[in-house]
Amino acid sequence: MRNLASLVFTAGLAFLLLVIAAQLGFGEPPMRVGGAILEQAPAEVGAANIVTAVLLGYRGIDTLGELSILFAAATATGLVLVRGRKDCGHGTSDPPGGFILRTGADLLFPLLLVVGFYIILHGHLTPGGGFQGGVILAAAFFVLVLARPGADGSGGTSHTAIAFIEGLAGAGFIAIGLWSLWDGGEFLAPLLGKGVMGELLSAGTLPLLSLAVGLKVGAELAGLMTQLAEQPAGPQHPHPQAEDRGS
Amino acid sequence: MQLPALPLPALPALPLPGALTPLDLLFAAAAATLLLALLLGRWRMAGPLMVMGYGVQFWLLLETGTLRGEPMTAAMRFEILGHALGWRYDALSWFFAMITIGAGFVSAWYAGGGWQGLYRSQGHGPRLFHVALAANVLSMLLLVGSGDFLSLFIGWELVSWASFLLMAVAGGIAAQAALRYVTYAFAGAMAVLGALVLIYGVTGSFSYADFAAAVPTITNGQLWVLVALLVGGFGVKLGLIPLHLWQAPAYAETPGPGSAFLGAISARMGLYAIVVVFVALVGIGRLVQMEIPYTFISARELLCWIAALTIIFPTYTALQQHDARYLLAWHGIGQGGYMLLGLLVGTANGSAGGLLHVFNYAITQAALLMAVFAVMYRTGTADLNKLGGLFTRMPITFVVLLIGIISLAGLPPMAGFVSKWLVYRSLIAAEMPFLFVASVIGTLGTILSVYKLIHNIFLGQLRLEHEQVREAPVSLLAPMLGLSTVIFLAGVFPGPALSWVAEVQRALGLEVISYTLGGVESPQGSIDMVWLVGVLFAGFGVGALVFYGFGGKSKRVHQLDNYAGGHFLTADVRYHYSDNFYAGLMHLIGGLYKGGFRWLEGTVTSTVDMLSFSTVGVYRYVQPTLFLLAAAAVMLAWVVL
Amino acid sequence: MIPDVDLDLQTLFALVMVALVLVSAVLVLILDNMISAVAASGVVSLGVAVLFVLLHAPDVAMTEAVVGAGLSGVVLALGLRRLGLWQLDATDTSPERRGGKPDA
Amino acid sequence: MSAMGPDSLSFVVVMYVGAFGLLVIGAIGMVMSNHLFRMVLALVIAEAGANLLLVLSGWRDGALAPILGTHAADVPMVDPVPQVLVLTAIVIGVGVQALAVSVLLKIHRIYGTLDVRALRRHLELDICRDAGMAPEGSREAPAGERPLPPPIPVADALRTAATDQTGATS
Amino acid sequence: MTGLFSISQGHSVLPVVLPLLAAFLMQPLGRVARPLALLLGPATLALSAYLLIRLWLAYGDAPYALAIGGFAPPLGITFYVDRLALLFATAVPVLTLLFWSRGEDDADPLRRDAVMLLLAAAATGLALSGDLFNIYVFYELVAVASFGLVTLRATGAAYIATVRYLLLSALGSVLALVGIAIVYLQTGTLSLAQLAMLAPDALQNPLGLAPFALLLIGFGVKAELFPVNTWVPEVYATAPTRISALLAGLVSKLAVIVVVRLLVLAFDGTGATQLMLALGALGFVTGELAAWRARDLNRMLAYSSIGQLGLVFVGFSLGGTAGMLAGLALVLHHLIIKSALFALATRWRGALARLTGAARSAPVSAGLVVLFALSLIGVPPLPGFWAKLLLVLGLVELSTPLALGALALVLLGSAVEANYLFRLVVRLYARPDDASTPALPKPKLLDFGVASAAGVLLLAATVSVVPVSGWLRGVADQAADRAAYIDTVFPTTLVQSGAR
Repeated sequence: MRNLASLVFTAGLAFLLLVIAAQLGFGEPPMRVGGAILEQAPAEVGAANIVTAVLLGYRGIDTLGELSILFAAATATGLVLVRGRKDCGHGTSDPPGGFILRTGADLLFPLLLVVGFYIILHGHLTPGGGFQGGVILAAAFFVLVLARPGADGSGGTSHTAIAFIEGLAGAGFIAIGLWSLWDGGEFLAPLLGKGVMGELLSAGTLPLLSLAVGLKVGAELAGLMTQLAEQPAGPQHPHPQAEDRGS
Repeated sequence: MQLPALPLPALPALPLPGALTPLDLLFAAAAATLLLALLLGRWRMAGPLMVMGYGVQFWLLLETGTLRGEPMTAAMRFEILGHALGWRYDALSWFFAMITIGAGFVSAWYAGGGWQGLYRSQGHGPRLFHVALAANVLSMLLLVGSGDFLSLFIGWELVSWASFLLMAVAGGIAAQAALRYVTYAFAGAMAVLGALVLIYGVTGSFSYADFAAAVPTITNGQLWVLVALLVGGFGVKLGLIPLHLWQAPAYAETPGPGSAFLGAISARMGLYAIVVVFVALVGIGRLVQMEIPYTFISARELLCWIAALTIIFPTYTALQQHDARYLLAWHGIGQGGYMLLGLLVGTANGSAGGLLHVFNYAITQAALLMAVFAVMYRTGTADLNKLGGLFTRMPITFVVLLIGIISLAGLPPMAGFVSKWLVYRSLIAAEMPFLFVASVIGTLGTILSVYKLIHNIFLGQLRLEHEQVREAPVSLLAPMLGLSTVIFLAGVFPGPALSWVAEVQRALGLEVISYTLGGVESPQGSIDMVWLVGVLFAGFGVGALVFYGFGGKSKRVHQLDNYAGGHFLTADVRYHYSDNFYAGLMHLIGGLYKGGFRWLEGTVTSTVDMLSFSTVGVYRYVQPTLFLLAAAAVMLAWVVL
Repeated sequence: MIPDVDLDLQTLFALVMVALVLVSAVLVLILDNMISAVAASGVVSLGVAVLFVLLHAPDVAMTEAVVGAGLSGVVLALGLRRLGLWQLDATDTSPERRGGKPDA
Repeated sequence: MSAMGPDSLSFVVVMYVGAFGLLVIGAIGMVMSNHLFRMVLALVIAEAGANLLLVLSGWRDGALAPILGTHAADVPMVDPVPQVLVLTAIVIGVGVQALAVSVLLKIHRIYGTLDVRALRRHLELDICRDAGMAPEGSREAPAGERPLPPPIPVADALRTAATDQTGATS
Repeated sequence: MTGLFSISQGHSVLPVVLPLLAAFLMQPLGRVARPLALLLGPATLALSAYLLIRLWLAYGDAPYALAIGGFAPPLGITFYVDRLALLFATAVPVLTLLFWSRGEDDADPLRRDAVMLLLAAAATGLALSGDLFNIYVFYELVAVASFGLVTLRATGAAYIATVRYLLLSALGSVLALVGIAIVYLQTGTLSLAQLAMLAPDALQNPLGLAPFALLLIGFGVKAELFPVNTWVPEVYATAPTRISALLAGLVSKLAVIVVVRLLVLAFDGTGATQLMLALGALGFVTGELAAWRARDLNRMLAYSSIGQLGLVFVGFSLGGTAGMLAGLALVLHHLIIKSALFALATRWRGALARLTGAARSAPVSAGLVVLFALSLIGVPPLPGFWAKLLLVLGLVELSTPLALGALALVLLGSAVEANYLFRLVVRLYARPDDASTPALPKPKLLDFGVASAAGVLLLAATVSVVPVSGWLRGVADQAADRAAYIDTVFPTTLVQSGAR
């Protein structure tokens, strides 16, 4: 009965959404705010990539909110996972990766770091920015953990380092915002001039902000994935399937 | 009936102390008594102090002089959220306030005396009792003085919660009965709130005058809704027939003088509210015009028949009770029917009978309950099957109970007779024979049950364990005897009581009864109690003369110095049957008692139980996201289509 | 940056991608084996990333690709590993293993 | 419909169908599946659908990406604001999924199952035990508060049965 | 920081930003100087409370708009600060401080304090923000933070309740996102002020009401709206009682205030109010009926809070200043009482059967329960009555068949509410029959303090009902005034350019 009811309701919802979609304007949205931003962004913020201009300039507090959402999720995961780990310590974590994975990880790590930082620093020029670069950095560190899980499955990543980077990067972001507030302007107002459009050192504080975002996201997600990796495999009561060797 | 509009000068919220009218002083005195009870309740001398408090209130009430003078508006007036809130006293309020304070005075006097020791030994502190009593009196004074619908509702809520406090003071069974009462009372209060708000919707304000002016324009349909809601809401307190199940256990289980106070006046607050709304504002005439289609019954007849049923059913339930307190509590419901019936007849005699019965029955119920509690004080139980023959040990309590049951049954020398006679007379004069027959059946039931009451307690064989029982202490006897003399005097000289009732009728705009010191002088029927009682006592006098003068040969012997059927009496054999007193009658009419109303209450409770079971099912559903999806689909459908 | 060679080619390409995405979305719900379901959700993310490119939103496309296929793929796979559902062949048909396929 | 001719209309229609399709499939998956992990996957799909719709709301026919320098300055550009919103929405989605997976892990460790129906019963039993009362409908707390007859322990029943014979025979 | 002393309007961003800063610094500081880190949380909240009170004193009367980042209103994000926003923004740090968990569960204190700070920051943001997507982000932050906090007791039941709540809230957020997409498609803007200007023509048609329905469901999850509040009893029964107090008392109110701002600014006049009226009345009745069967205190309070919030929705759906006043009165009244009741529940958690005769060992707490029960059901002198009177009068003035039906449901629901509340009161004062009922845990001083402070506040409001209602009317008039909102955000000089 439950499935029938859910099918009926979902079909109804789909039909209604399509009815609404039919009445919506196709392909020519009323570019009120969007149009104004497209015109004023190069002048006011001076970033080539207008999306980053909006992301870190016009809607800066949204990004701060989103940053803190990711931080909240990581901390909540820490709250949930870290607690129980101490008591059942038998960390039958995965076996160390095969030869190919280990050499591949060693080769990939530096490359990933370069690509990550490139994307972060050029956030205001080319597509990309703090979040994408941060995830790539996290992937870089996690590849090492996958290659050599080590005894407790954390592959030697020190959580204190992660905590420090995460905390200071977040604080950096807010410090830049407060600095502009203290400087008489508004919170998160762009500072340090516009620079030359298209140059690396253009668009004032935007690169600094995206660097802070990148570092914070990178550290957070690396910590998150490592915490997940450190969990003992399988449910408490032994499961026939737990011992077989995954690839 | 035109209660003049409240003169509402733009007074600041709290008036200056200088402009305090005696009415404000009355409220202040009532609040002071409450405070006194709160602070000094545990002190041994708290009882007399409280009595003094009620005395001061009584004196201040007389000071307001609103019985005969023009109505007085309290300086205490509020303007909250745009609604005016004021209090005023007229003759009607004076009458009910007088009875309230009188009942409070007598109860406090009774509680202050010997009864306090017994109550303390049962592990309860008297402080909470005195606080509850004082809170009840204060809230009732506020209710009867309400100047507009908002203060009426506020007073109504305060009264129902204060009586909950008084009922729940003893805890245990009383608390359960009080909880049942609160459910009834609050459902009733919500009905009243619904009605008041509908009135606000129609007239745009809470004042009586606007409603009185708008009554002719209100359609019958709307008025029927108001009647249903308001009579239902106020009827809960009065104990009208379908809503009466809570009253007997709640009033009976309340400790001692509290039960006397509740029995005397608390239920009559429902009557006051019905009088204010239907007799004063809507008017009996308008009720007569509200015909139920396809039947000849009008709203008034319907209410009269509800009142008649309220007289019959509880009285015959009282027959079956084996606990004296429950018997009297069930009678409380029955007598309420008389008062409503009298007022609904609307003629001079009828409404006078109804209003007088409020006073008469208040003093009768208080005296009877105090007598029963005196018996409980001495013997520890009020169970009719465990008592008997206390006439020899507690003669004064016997006399008080005797006077009380005579008045309750409505027999001549006592006060109850006058008001019941007026109600009967008005029923006959208003051509309502079937209602007259119903009320006479009610009186028959009353007579039977009161006889059971006095027989099982005082007459018959004295039990072994009650040999050493002594008369109740003087501190209990004094208020009982005081009340008995009032009952007797109100019976012999109904003039003063009738004068109050006449003033109330004038305030309500009804036809005023023409009264004399001895009774009533009117074309529909006249009676002169002084002459009647004189003849009665002349008869007694002749009988006593003959008995003592010529006879007087009786010799007092011990109850067991006797023989029956050739056998000598022994102490362990019961010759005095008190269990299942009216077996024959019950066999005859037992079929009517299937507990119809209990079944009605059961259905309501089980529907609520079933509904809540299904709603909890909703909240424990396996897949909560289904509801979210369903809500989205339904809301979009409602919006788009 | 795909040159605007021909509008209907773009529409055709969009049609193919949307079809791919919808099919893999349905597969996520139907497949017994949890690993393939996670893989299917990866495909959905990548498909949507391509759609974003078609809609001229490169930033969003990169984020969706990196975060959708990369991060959520890794997190879900790790979750499977730790839940003991990492089970390649679907021989064992106990409901626990089949991941409670919707019995519509 | 813009002056771009009929085919651009079909592009947008395809996109809308894709967006709403994903949303509906995600919704169906979440509601109908009995396994918590599959519900999380369905959530991923629903969020992808919503993001697609959000980007679509900023799409303009014939407009290019809002990155200056890659094309002439005066070419009409797509509305950048929805893209920022989607960036935030994607990251929020990941955060919520990571938290969901970690909580699923703990549930699996404690109860060993992820079936919604079984977990629903476990939840009710645990709440009642945590509150220190018998779960509803059990012997100690019958659903309708109607007291059940006391249980006849098997041993006594046998013994009474035995005594009945002896009683009957003697 | 010279700005600390001479408060300026720009500082009204600080109550949102400072707790975030403290949350980020919590982990690094924890590793450097642990005791200092444990004090960081309460200190930041006290500072933001101080700032808000200074703001209230300095700029309390006239509302003002604050453009974040210095960008002009329609483009950038604006914070709109009027008395309603200040009232709730100040309530957030104060209540979070009062319900600051003092380590009774063994969770990692640093992480728990960080998540509490995030919750406080996001809640303040919700109250102040004036941009639709910004509200969505803060709402999501509140949601994720509450997921984290609800699992603090680390029992199996807590995890199940959290995951069910998480999935429900996430699906709700997806629908809200779809709603925002449709709004953006139609009006092209996200700033509430510009939405208010465009609403008469763009959002009045049924197509305008669809996004409101979706947003109502999205935000309704947290605001305990009828069909989507199935998570409430499970979560409040398994979460730590102080967290439940914070969630029930404060956070659900903020979600309601957000929905009301949307209703007043962008979607009034449409059929939206009937939608809310119906759902609110249904929520009230189901809440009270379910509470009638609850057998443990936390779930009873949870169902009662569902009921009361249903009443709040009915209040706000009356529309105009009357509706706003009724809704506000109900919201504030419920905020005080529910927080206090949950504060008492920290001691009386668990089955109601265990509370028999609890009044003997805790007379003041039992007295407070009686006071709160009386005010909840609306017994006259107490403020609960005036709030309910405003609601009922509003319903009668609306006098559509739906409104009269809702009136009947509200009155019947109150009768059921009186029954189960006073069943608890009678149980508290009953004489414990068997001495075996376990002794109740010793009360925590601060929780007892919170409850008695709420009791004193209630009595003070009873005595001074006239001035309090006058002040509340002022807040309601200001909040319900659309034109004032538009003028403050777009000072007349900019109107032409803004509404191009």
